Amino acid sequence: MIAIGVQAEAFDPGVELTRLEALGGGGVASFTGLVRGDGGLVEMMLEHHPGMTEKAMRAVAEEAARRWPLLGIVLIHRYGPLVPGDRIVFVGTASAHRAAALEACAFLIDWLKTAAPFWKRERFADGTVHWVEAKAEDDAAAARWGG
Amino acid sequence: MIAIGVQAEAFDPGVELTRLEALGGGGVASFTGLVRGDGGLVEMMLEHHPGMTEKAMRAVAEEAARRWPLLGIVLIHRYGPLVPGDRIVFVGTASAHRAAALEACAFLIDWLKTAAPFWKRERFADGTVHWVEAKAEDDAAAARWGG
Amino acid sequence: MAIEMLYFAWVREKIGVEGERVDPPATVATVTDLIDWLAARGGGHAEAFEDPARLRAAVDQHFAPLDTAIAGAREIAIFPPVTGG
Amino acid sequence: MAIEMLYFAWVREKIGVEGERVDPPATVATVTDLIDWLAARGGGHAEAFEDPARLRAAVDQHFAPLDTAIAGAREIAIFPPVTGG
Repeated sequence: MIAIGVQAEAFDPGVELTRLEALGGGGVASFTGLVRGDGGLVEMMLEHHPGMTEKAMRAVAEEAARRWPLLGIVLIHRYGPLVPGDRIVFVGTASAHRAAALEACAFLIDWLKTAAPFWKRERFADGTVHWVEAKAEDDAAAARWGG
Repeated sequence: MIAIGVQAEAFDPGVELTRLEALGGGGVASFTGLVRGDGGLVEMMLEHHPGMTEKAMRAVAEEAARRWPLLGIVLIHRYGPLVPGDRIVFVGTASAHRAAALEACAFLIDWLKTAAPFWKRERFADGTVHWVEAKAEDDAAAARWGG
Repeated sequence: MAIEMLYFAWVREKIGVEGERVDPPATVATVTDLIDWLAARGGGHAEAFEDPARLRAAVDQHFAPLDTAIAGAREIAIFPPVTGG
Repeated sequence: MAIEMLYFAWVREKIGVEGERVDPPATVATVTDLIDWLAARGGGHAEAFEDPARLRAAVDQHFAPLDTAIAGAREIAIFPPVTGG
């Protein structure tokens, strides 16, 4: 099972975990990324390439399914205006092997950061607005998985 | 925040994730282990050492907190009679760093398997009953994290 | 050969449009050529495309290095390095 | 020196009790000595402690190798390797 969500709407990690648990693998891992309020951030606007995003996310999921024995993958990424505390991204995996579930989860979030066409614009309490710069460490994190 | 649960009662991963998300770190990872129905398993009985279990789990959590920059750790382990599909164990971590959250989560589940005093007795549809044997691969998984 | 251009993030903001249809001459062979050709228009295009090292591209909805040939491409997106997740 | 013994999993099942109070002689210095001394009782103890390689111990609620000295211990648990998680 591969489920991809690219959506403005909020999502519920508990509901997604329950879907993955129902696959019977015995091991479910997840990562949830949320907006932090650091430095007086008041809004994070997520922009994406609508024609491409879901395909890019599916390709990342399919790569994970080739590398690990997974029963299920859920990838959800929101776009639009978000505020501190809002969930941005969810990665969930189900497997009969706990290491496979956890490693695939780490792989998926690392790859999503470099292989899915999203951009973040931050707005702060003092009126400053800027686009988040890509981090070399994100490229390095994705590169450690090879291929 | 370190929260340890040793309990007969069921737990809700969604609720635990929400507690971890509220810590403001921006990254929350989890692993949930469930009873599999392989081979006609009808019941898994979890026995533990009541005087020791919570202390052992807390020691594992404190070790993770020393190794990674974590804002929160939730460890829950059930005991008593469980059936296929029941959740056995939950590990959740919150951090400002996704790699820290995910690595600590992997460390915690690997260490729980070898450092928490639980034993599993399986009962199958054909009437067979046996105690689950410890796996050398679980010792190896814990050992890869070093002393 | 008409190409549908798409712009995202600060590239979009500097150019001032989300996209446009362009029809470059045959001498424009790669994404880099296309960027240079568009920058020559001046204004927002010149500003957005000032430093190609800060730009990335997708050709027909697949990430592609800037030296990718554009022959046959129908849609080309230009944007900063992605920052999702 | 009275010690509170606790047994878990198939060790408990073979011995037939969850725990017992024992008072070994001074010659019983380590957990291994204690296991041998209890096994000498025969019956369930002999059966449970037949193969010490399959046994693990906790002394006063901390895992301890079988060669750990038991002087001063108040509670010693004997059990198979743990299988939680």
